[in-house]
Amino acid sequence: MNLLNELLRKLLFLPAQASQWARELDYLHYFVFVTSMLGAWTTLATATIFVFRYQRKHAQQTTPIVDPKPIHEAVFIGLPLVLFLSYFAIGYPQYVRLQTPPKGAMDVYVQGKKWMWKFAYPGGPNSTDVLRVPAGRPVRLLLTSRDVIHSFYVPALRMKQDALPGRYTQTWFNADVPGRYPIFCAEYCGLGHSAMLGELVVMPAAEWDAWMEQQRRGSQLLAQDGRPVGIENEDLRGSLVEQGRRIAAVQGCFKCHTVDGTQHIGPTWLDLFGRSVKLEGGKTIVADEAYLTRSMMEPNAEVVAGYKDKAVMPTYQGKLAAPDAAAITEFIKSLRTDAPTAEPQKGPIYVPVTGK
Amino acid sequence: MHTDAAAAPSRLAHHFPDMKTQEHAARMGMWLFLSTEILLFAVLFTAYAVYRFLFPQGFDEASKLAHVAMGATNTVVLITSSLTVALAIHYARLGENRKVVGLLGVTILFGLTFMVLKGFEYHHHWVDGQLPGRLYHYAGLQGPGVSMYFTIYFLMTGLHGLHVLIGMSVLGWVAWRAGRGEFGPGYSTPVELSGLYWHLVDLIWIFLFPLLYLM
Amino acid sequence: MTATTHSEGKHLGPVHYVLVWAALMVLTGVTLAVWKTDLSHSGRVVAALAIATVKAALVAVVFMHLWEEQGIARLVLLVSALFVALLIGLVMADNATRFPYANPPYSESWKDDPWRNEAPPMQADPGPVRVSPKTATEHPASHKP
Amino acid sequence: MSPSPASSPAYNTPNYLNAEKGVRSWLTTLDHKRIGVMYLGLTLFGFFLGGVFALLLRLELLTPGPTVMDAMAYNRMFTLHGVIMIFLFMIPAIPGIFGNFFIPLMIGAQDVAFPRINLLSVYLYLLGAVIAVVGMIQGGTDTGWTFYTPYSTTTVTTVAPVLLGAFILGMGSIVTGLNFIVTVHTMRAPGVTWMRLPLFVWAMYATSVIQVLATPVLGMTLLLVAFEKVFGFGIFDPARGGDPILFQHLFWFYSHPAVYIMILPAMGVVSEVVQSAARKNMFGYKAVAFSSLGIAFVGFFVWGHHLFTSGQSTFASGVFGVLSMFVGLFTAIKVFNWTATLYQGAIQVSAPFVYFMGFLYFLVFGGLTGIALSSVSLDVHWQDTYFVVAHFHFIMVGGTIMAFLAGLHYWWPKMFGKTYSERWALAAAVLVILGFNATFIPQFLLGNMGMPRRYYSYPEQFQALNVASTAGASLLAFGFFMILFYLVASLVRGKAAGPNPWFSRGYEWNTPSPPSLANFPETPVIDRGPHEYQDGPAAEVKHAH
Repeated sequence: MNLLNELLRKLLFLPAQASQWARELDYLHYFVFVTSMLGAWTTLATATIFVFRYQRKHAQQTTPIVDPKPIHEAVFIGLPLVLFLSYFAIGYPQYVRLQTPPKGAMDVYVQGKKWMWKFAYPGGPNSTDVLRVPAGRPVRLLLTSRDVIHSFYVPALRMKQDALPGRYTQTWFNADVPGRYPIFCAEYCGLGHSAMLGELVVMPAAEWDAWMEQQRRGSQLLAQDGRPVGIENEDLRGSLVEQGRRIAAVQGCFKCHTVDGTQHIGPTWLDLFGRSVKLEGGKTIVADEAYLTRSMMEPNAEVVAGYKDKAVMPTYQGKLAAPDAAAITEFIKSLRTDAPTAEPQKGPIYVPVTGK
Repeated sequence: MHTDAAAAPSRLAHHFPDMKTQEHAARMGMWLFLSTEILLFAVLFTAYAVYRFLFPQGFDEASKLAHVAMGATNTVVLITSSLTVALAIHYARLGENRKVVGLLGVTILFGLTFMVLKGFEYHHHWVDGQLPGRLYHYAGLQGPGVSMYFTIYFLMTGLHGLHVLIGMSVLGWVAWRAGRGEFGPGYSTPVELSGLYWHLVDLIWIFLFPLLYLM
Repeated sequence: MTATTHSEGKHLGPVHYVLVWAALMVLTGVTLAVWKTDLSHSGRVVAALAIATVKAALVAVVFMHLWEEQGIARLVLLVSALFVALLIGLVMADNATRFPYANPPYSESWKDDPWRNEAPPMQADPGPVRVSPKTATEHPASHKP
Repeated sequence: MSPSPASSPAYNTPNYLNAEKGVRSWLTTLDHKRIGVMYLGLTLFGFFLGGVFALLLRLELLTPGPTVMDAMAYNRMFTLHGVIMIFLFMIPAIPGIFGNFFIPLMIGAQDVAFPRINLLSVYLYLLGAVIAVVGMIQGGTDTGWTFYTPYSTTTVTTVAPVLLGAFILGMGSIVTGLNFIVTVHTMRAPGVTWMRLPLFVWAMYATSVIQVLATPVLGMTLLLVAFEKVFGFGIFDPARGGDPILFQHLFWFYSHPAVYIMILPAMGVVSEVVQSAARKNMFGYKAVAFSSLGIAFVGFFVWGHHLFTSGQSTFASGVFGVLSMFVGLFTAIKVFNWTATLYQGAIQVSAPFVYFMGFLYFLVFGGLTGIALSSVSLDVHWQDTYFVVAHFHFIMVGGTIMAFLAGLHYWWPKMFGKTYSERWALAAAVLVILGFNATFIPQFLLGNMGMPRRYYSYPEQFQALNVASTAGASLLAFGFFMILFYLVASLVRGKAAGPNPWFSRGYEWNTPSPPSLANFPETPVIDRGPHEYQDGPAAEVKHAH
C-alpha cells in the first residue's frame, strides 16, 4: 500500500503528504485517476479500433441505419453516472471534514495582505510569512485579508482557503510530518502575487511548546516596554532596508513604482537616490533624503518631468509615521544597480522568526 | 423586429413564407428580449435579497426614509398607463388609429408624471445625503447595511427609470406611426411589441414598490 | 397581428382590461393596508410578495396577452422566472448556511457570536443601526413620508 | 479531398460572394452567409491577437524569474489573453461563423429570422471589441478576465472601458442567440421536423438559450463593478458591508454557462463531421439532441463549483458539486454515441476526421478532469492551480478549437467553393494535436505539484514542466500558421470544389458551392433525416439536387 502510494504520488508529480487528510485526498485522487483513465481509454480504444476496422472502401459506400436500443442508452447513462456519483460520495464527506474543525483545535489568525502572510498565535505572539505549528495537533486557521482576496494554499496539506477582506473564513489541518513546506497565494492579488510566498514549519510538539513559551515571554517583555502587541504590530527584526521594503509593499508603493528600472505609473526607484532629477517646469533637483520624504508627504509639489499627467500619487502625510518614511528612504537608497538588489525573489523567502 | 415588418411595402420580408409566420417570429423575438430584461433585473433582485437578509434592521430603518406617498402614486400611475397601452393595442387591431394616438399620448404623459415624481424623490434623497455607498452622508441614520439600501434603491429605480424613458420614446415613435394611419386588422405588431415592453416595465415596478418602500 | 393567429373566443376586450385595472388598484390598496397593520415583519414580507406576484400574474396574463398567446411565450416567461428564482434561491442558500463570519461584518449572521470579543475586529464596530430623527428635519427640503 | 464528379467551375455561377461587389455591399449586407464570413475574419483576428499574448505569456514563464517582461506587463497580458480569447473568439466564433452560415442552409430557409439584427450583432461585436481592447491596452487593465472584486475595484489601472466593452459584446451575443432561437422555431422548411433537425442546429439552439438567459446577468454584474469603481456605489465593497462572494456568484452564473456557450456549438460541429466522415447516421440521435438541452439547462445550476474554496457554505458546495456530476453525464452520453456512430461506418480519414478524433480524445480527458475537479474535496487542492488551467484549455483548445478546425475544413469547400491541399491539412492537424498535448499535459502535472495560476515567477522546481509547455505552445502556434497559409492559398489557387465534395447527406450540401444568394432556387421539401446513408448513389444524386 505504502509502496503503491509512493509510486502513484511520484507518477502524478504530487508533493509530499504532510497530513492524514492529504493522504486520504490522494487516495481519492488515485481512485479517480485510475477509474477515469480506464473508462477513457476503453472508450477511446474502441473508437480507434472502429476507425481501423471500418475504413471507407468506395466514395459512395452505403451503411446500414443503426439505432440504439434502450439498453444502450441506459448503459451510456448508467455507467458514468454511477462512477461520477461515487467520486462525489467520497469527495464530499472529505470536504465536509475539512470545513468542520475539531473541538479543541488551536486557533491561528491568518491575515493576508499585499503581499505577505501574517500569523497571530493564541496569547499574542505573531510572525510574518512563517507559520510554525506543532506536529500531530489540530490547528484551525481563521483567515482574513487587509486588502483584496488572497488564498492560503499549502500543497503539502492539499489545503486551500480564500482570505476575504473584512471577514473570516476558516479551515483546519493536522500536520503530522515535521518539516518545512511552502505556502502559496492562490488567488490573483496583483504585482506581488507570485512573490507572496510563505513557509509552514511543522515542529515536533515538544519543540513547538518550548518555542511558543519563549515567544510568549518575548511578547510580554515587549508589552511591558510599551510596544503595542497584536496582529498589527510590525515585526521588529530585519534591517531598516528590509523594513522599508515591507512598508513600501504594504502602502502599495509598488503599484506605481518599480525597483528594477522599468518605467511605470511613477518613476522607478532604481538608482533614484542621489541622481539629478529634472522636474516639471525645468528645475533640476538632487534626489536626497529630504526630497524623497517631501515627495511622500506632498507628492504633487515637485513632480518629475514627464509625469505631470500621471500625477496621481496620494499624499502619505498622516499615513506614514516618520520612522516608516525613513525606512522607505533607506530602502530606496539601497536600490542601486551596482549593489545586490533586494527585489526579484526566486523561490520562497525564508524569513526568520523572532526568538529562534 | 418591427422595422423588418415595416420595410417592405407589402410588409412581408422576402425570407418569410407568410405574414402570420413573420409576426409570430416578431412576437417570439420580443418575448425572448423580455426574458433578457428579466434576467438583467434579476441581478439587482438577488443583491437586494442577499443584503436584506444580511442587514434586516438596516434595510428596515432605511426603507422608512423612502417616500411612500410618491411611490404609491407612481404605482397607480404606472398601472393606469398599462391599461391605456392595453386599450391602445385593442384599438390598433381594430384600425382606430386616432384612438391609438390618444391613448399612447396619455401613456407617455403618465410616464412623464412617473419620471417627474421620481425626480422629486431623488432630489430629496440627494439633499439629505441619502446616497449609495461612499456618497452616503446622512447623519440621521447610520449603521450596517444602511448605505447598501440606498445603493440598491438607486440602482433598481435608476435602471427601471431608464427603461421608462426608453419605453416612452418607443411608444412615441409608435404613436407617430399610428398618426399616419399605419395600423389595422392586418398589421398591429409594432403597437403590440412596444406595449409588451411597457407592461414589463410596469410588472417590474409592481415588485420594486413593496420591496423598496414597504419593508 | 391578424385575428387568425388566435383561437376564436379567447379574445380579451376593453371590459376585461378595465376590470383587471380595477383589481390591480384594489391590490395596491391591500398592499398599503397590510403595510400599516401590526403583522410581524416576515408576515408583511410574505404578504407583500404574494400580492405583488398576483398583480404581476394579472399583468402578464391579461395585459400581455399570455391568455391568447401561443405556448412559446408562456414557456419563455416561466423559464425566466424559474431561473430568477434559482439564482436568488441558491445564492441566498449559500449566505444562510455559510460559516457566519464569512458573511459581511456586523451583518445578521454575526449576531450570535460566541467569541465576538476574541476575534480581532478588522474595522471599528459600527454598533447597531442608529436613527437620530432631528438631523433629518433640519434640512428645509427634506421631509418624512 | 477527392474531386467531385459533378464539379463545376466555382465562380462562374452567381453566388453570394459575387452577387454584389464592393466594400459597401459587405458592410451593409443582410445576407447570413456574408455575415458569417465577416465573423470569420473578425474572430480569427481576435484569435490571432489572443494567441500572440498566449505565446508571450509562455515565453515569460520559460524561466523562474523575470524573462522578457515585468510583473505588471505579465498581469496585463494574461488579462488581454483571457478577455480576447473568451469574448472575442470562443463565444462568438462558432455561432457567428458556422451558426450564421449554416443554420438557414440546414433548415431550408432563405435567411435568419431578423437579418438586420444579425448585422447589428456584427457591429456590436466590432464596437465592443474595439472598446475592450483599446481600453485594456490604454488603461493597462490587470484584473484577469474574471474581474474579481475587490481587486478590480481597487486596482490603480483602468477597468471601466473593458467592462463596458464586455457588456456590448454581451449584447451582440444575446441578439445572435435570440435570432437563432426564433429562426429555428419559425423558419424550418416543410419536412424539417424537430426530430429531423441536423444535430448542429440542435446544439446551436441549446447554446442560444444560454446566450439569451445568462448574458444579461454578466452585463449587469459588470456594470455594477464599473459603478463601484467609478462612483463608489459599494455594492461589492467589503468596507461597506458588501459581499465579494456575491460578485463571484453573479459572475459565474453567467461564466459557467458561458463555458457551454463555447463547447456546445463545438459538439454540434463534430456531430455533423463524424456523420459525414463515417457515412453513418448518428447513433442515438435523440440522446445527442436532448443532451444538448440537458447541458444548457443543468449547466445553469452548477456555477458554485468555482467557489469551493472561496468561503461558500458547505451545504451550497454539496448542492453545486452533485449537480456538476449531471452536466458531466450529458457530455459522457454524447461521447459514447459519437463512438458508437463509427460502428459499421465507412470512415474516410480526412483532415476534418483527424480533428474529430483529436476532439474526442481531448474532450474525454478535459471532461473527466472536470468531473474530478467537481468531486469537491479534490478541488481544494486544484482550485486556482495550473490543473484548472490545463483542464479548461483541454476543453477550450482541445475541444472547441479542434471542433472549429474540423468544421472549418469540412465546410471550407461549401463556404468558398475551393478545395485545400489535403496533404498539408493532414500534416498541420498532426502538428496541432502534438503541440497541444505538449503544451497542456505538463500543466496538469504543474497543478498537481501545486503551482498556482497567474504566477509571474515561480520556484525553481516548476521549471522543467514549464519549459516543456512553452515548447509545445510554439509547435501549436506553428501548426496554426500552417493552416492559415494553405487555406489562404486555396482561395487563390484552389480547385473548384463542386456542390458536394464529401458526398455528404447533410441538408446544407443540397446547395451549390458557394451557395447562391437566395440559398435555394425554391423552398426545399425534405423527406428524410439528415445523414442517412442506407441507399445507393442514385439517391445521393437525387438528394444533392
